[in-house]
Amino acid sequence: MFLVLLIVIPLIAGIVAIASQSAAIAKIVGLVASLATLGVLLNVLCIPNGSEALAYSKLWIGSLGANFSLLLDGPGKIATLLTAVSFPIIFIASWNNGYKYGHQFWGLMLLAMAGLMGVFLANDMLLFYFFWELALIPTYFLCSIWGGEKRIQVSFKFFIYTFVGSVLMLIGIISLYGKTPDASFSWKSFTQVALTAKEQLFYFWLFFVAFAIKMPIFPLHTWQPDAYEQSPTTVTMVLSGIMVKMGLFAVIRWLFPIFPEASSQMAGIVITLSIIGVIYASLIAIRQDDIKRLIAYSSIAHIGIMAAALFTKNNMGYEGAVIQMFSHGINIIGLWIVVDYIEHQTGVRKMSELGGLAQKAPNLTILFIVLAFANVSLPLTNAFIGEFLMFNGIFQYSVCAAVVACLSIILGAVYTLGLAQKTFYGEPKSLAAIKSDAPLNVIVALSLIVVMIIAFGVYPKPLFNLIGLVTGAN
Amino acid sequence: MLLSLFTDWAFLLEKLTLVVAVVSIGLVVAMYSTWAERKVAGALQDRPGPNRAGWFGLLQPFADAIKLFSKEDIIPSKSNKILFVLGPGLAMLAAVMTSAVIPWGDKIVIAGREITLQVSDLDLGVLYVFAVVAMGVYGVMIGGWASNNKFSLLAAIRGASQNISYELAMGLSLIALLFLTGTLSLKGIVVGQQENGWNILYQPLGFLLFLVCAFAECNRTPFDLPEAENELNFGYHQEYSSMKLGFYLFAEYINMFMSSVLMATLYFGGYDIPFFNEAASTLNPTILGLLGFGALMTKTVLFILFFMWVRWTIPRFRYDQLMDLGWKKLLPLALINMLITAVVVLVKEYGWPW
Amino acid sequence: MPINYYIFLAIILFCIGVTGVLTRRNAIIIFMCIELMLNSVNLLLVAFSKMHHARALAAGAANTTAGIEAQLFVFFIMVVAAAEVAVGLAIIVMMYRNTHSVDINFLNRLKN
Amino acid sequence: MNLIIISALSGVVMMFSGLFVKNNRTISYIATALIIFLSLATMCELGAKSWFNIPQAEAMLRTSVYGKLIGVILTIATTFYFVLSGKDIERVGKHVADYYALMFFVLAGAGILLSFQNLLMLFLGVEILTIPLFILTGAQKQNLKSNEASLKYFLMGAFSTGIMLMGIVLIYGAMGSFDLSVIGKKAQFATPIHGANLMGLLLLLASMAFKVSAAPFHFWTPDVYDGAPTVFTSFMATIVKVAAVVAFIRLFEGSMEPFHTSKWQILVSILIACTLLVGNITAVFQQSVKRMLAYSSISQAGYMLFAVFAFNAFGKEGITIYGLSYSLATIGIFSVLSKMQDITFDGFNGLARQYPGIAFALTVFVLSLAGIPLTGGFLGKFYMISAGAASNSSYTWLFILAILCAAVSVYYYFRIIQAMYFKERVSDTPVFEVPVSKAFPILLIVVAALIILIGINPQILLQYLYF
Amino acid sequence: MMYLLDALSTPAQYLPIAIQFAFGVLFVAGMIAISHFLGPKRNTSDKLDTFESGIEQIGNARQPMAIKYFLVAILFVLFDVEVIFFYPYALNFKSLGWEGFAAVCMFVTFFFAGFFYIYKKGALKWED
Repeated sequence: MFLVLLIVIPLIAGIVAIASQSAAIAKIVGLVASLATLGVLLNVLCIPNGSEALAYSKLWIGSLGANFSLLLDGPGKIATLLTAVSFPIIFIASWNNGYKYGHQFWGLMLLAMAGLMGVFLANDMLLFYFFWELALIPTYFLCSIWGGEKRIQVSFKFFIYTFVGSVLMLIGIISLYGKTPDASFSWKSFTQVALTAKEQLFYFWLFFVAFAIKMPIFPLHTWQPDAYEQSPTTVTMVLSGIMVKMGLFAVIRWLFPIFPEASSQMAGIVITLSIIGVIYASLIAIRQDDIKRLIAYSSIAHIGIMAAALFTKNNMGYEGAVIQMFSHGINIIGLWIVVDYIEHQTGVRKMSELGGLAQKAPNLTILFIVLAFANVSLPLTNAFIGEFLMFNGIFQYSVCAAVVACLSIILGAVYTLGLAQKTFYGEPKSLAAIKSDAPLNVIVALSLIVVMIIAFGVYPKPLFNLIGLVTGAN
Repeated sequence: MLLSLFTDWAFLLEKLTLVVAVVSIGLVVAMYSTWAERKVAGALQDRPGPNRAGWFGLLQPFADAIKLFSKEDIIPSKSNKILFVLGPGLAMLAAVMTSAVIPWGDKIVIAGREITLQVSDLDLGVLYVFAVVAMGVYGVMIGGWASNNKFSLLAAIRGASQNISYELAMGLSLIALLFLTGTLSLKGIVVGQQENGWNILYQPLGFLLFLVCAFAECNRTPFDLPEAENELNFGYHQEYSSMKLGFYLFAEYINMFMSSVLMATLYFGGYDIPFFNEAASTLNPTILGLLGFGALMTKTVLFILFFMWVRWTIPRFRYDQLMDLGWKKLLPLALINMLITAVVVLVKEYGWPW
Repeated sequence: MPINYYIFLAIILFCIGVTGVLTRRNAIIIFMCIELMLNSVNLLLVAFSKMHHARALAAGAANTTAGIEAQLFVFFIMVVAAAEVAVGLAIIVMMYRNTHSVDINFLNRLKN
Repeated sequence: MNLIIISALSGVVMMFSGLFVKNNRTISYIATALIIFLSLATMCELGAKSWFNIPQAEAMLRTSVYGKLIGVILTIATTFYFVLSGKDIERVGKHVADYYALMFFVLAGAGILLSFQNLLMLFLGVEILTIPLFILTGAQKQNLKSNEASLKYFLMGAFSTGIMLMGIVLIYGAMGSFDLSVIGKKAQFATPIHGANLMGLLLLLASMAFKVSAAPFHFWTPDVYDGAPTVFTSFMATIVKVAAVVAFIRLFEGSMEPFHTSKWQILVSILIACTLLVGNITAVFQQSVKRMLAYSSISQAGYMLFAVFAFNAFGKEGITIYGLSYSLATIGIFSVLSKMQDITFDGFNGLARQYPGIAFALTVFVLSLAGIPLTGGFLGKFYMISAGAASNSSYTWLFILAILCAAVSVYYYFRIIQAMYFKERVSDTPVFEVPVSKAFPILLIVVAALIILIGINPQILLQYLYF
Repeated sequence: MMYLLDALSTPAQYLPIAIQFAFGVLFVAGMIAISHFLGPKRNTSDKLDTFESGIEQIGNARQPMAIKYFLVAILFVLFDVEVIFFYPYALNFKSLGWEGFAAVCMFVTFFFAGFFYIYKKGALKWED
């Protein structure tokens, strides 16, 4: 029952927020609802993995054999935790951002949250697809209404990309559904589908493309920098912090169990693509002048490594990727918060026009530096744990790949530190002068993140506990 | 089976003779109707009427025919040539064709061969008559339209809408009759009347309706709107001359003749001789057949005279009155007549249903 | 007469109708061609009715009503055709009053 | 039977109410009352027997639970249509009562199509359905476009009727009966298939494809839908189309056994593929929303045809969901469209700012048409394609095509959303020709909520299929 | 009902009618041809012009007429077809009995309803 609450609370809060017609009320509703969700989730997380209480099922569309069935497993716990933690932080950080038609903005954010929660919880293919789209649509509206100048084209591109992806997945779902032994959409019957090797390959790609677009993996990533850049930064936080994890999560939850052979067979290709993407994105990130685009590309690089690690299909890589899902999520949200603040204060996003922010905003600078360290995965930050495990995993799979992938750490350091240096140090540019240090809400939000970075960097055991021992789970 | 009939020369000859005879009778009656019309008009208006050509002017129709033949044949330059010729042709053709299903008499015997005095006894004779009569409307309509003259067109449209309006009531009034007879064959209807008495006894209202409609169908006064000289110059055939005009005029008189025959057949026993039981008669069938034919012609001539009498007695309707009569009075009346007849017949047959 | 004659006749009439509809440009003529199609169908129906009736009789069924429904069908086709005539002619007249033409080649106001 | 008889009588009542009631508003109220009564009557029939027990009619009309359910769907959609578009119907012309009467007659025709057992009834149903539509299409007598559309519709409709009749006659010639079950039984033993029967079936297929405007028999649709008064386009594109599709299924289902081979599926798959491609690709290039919806309705027919492809329970369930959600969504969009000044995409600019309620409802409608999850439209499409997959999974290309077409359709449907939400209004002209009432957005939202309800829990509909 | 099937007409019965038709066509065509050749031919343009009582002709006769006439034609088509329905009934009327009569009464009611409708609608009103 608690699982249903995780979805229902943000959903109802979203509707209430839109109906309230007032941005102030909507904001409060949003914060309360997201905190409530977090509370419920924390309560749930105390239940050990595999317990009966972590599943919920109810007949939904009888004639189709679709159930409203939810399940919270290890990766799901991490992902839902990420969602539940991020949203309050995002709300706090964006508290002062005045949006036109604010009630709609906050309402749609909450709806997106409901969708994300649903994706991470769904244990029924049709239900999963429903939430997959439910998460997409509010985001599309958020980007298109409150985005930058080119928002309409860009968000439409984003939408079409992901929609085509999900449509391919839909083809796969429908044809697999026809082959299920008991004509049902449940996870279990999908994993029991008997497929020849060739069929498995075919369906694997149908599903994988959908997930790859969402992540995004190298040749399918072109929507991402544009979308991140043009979206309002609050939305970008959701997009890059949580939404990309949908792809990774889906790979773990659906792709591997349904197509075990095909995913092993195709691992080489996927890992190659991911690592090409990693290097490519890192190189481009170095050349970026726009902060938002820089962080966007850095996100592609990180995700690439996670995807590669997942496909190595060994425990180390898997655990690393799952941990990194959480770490990368909160880290990048932190970075976006900083960017958002800078953009709001100065109206500028170009590094060449910025500089010397540290003089006016020391608190912000300190917090940012921690975030930057986390982004380059220095030891003692949470990202280090994940990256270490992931590289280990990749190394076990292929030394060559690991070596190339490790380049990304160096490249990451180059662009992240370059960002820190160009933005916070040096001479203040007259055009983009910052007035004062960050306000309380930004500091609070960033501090929360920083605390988590360090806490999990030093003591990651709770996270590992959440995942549970997954030896041979996939 | 059909092909074998083509080789049955006696049959073909018999039918051909009958056809020629029937058509000629129609033509002759129509010709003399024009004479009779003028004579009746003269009598009613207290003047002699035609009396120069022949005895009592009996050759007058021939004089008229020769005149029409030798007139110049004008086809107006603005008209649609083909349709202009087709119009009167159709009108005449329709008039000639009607007589095919009329039983002119019972039968006669010539050289041992029994000849039915009917061109063909279709078992949907009544429908055939309706179909052919409806063709006449095309003649009027096509002629009026092809003339490319506003008066002609107006007259033709008037004529057409008048004809079709009254056709409705006519058809409905006949249905009550069919309840009694149970057949559409005209021969069957006559035979039925010989057994059960004339239909006029059972269907006075139906007959009245039919009569009125027949007047309208023939464009006779008081329904001669399509030819109302004072409104429309001369009507739908005002551009016509020579025999084409003759055809229109002729077709009208033939139609009058045919409606008279039809009324006699449907309601007045056809070739049945009143107060005379043909079935029990011991007369020579040939004589009997000829007597029957005589009886039919007598009834017909009476009707024709009635037509003429009405023409010189009743003034013309206004167009809206005409349409009102047709649609708002005759049509419901015919329906009610039909229902009442049905109820009466059913009660007689089965008793009350409750 | 063999049933084939009727079938051939009806099919030929039908094809003439279809050809007319597809090639002629005058709305009235198209309409007449459609009526021709309907009437060829009527003809065929009656022919088939007789055929099935005769077959049923030949098969030994006494007093059968086989084939009756086809002739009833004809009545319905006639009625519907009449309704179509009423509506269709009204439409054509309306068109003619507005454009003074019944040529369907001029019907291109909707193209763009 | 309830649907047929009551709607026909309602039509007569409407005709006469036009003679005695002079106030258009009152006429609308009468019509609404009648349609509500009608939909209640059809609902009552769902569980119980019909109010009109005519055993003699069994040979002609045999109502199944499925037909009854579709009848309920049609009447409900019509109810919403009357409520939403009543004012627009009043603006079309003087003869408001007659328009309503004609629509009731259309419903009667639809009722016949849902339950015909005899090909005679198929013919009659189709004609009763289409002839009033000819008139409705040409209702704006002074508008040349309306005239033209009506003439085209008439000529094409009558032509397809001729084709259909020829098909029926040929089947009769081969089978000796018009009764679907008799034909079906006889056809089982008639192998190889009789030439006349085959020809007849093909002609019937063509004419039915014509009626549901499936490509390549679709060419009349855009012009007619575009030219007809917008309110009536809405009616034609929804209720009529659904009824025609159901008739399509009913005609070929079960009774055409020898045809149910792979050949049949090849034919229908080509039909579906053409329909989807033509509908979607042409719709992309349209500037007028009305015309876009016309083309999109072609493509929607393509999805519904999957039921004809499959002939299984899925297909039937799918049609119920698809029919209701598609009808409601289209009726909703058209009810807004027919009130608007400018029916190009630009006319929607900035609508969300002035009328957030209407914009929200429109968004739901558009999402439903595009087949985005959570709306009935998604489940409809999902069911249809599943039906195809369940019946013959070797047609993967067709399912992929169908789903890709759905993705393409997102492009043009979302232009409405983009215009409403993301673009600013440039001109000062008001969005609507006539002021919209306060209740209008609320009604729209109710309709939208219904669509979402079907999308989330289709059981509320489907449960009636399985008593 | 049986009437439809047991109709006695055979194609042979139509042969005489065909003969009469052929005769009629020949007669009509012959008469027209004869009169055409017999009459004088002195065509002048005035003579071939449309005659409108000597008044100069304005416009063409090919123009839309009053819609009333057209309406009558349409109504005729509709009502005539309804009347046609009575014919088969009339022939089988006795065998159908009261039940058939009830059905026909229903039909007549609709007939009257339609009639009343057009009447009230003013389709039969000739004076504007």
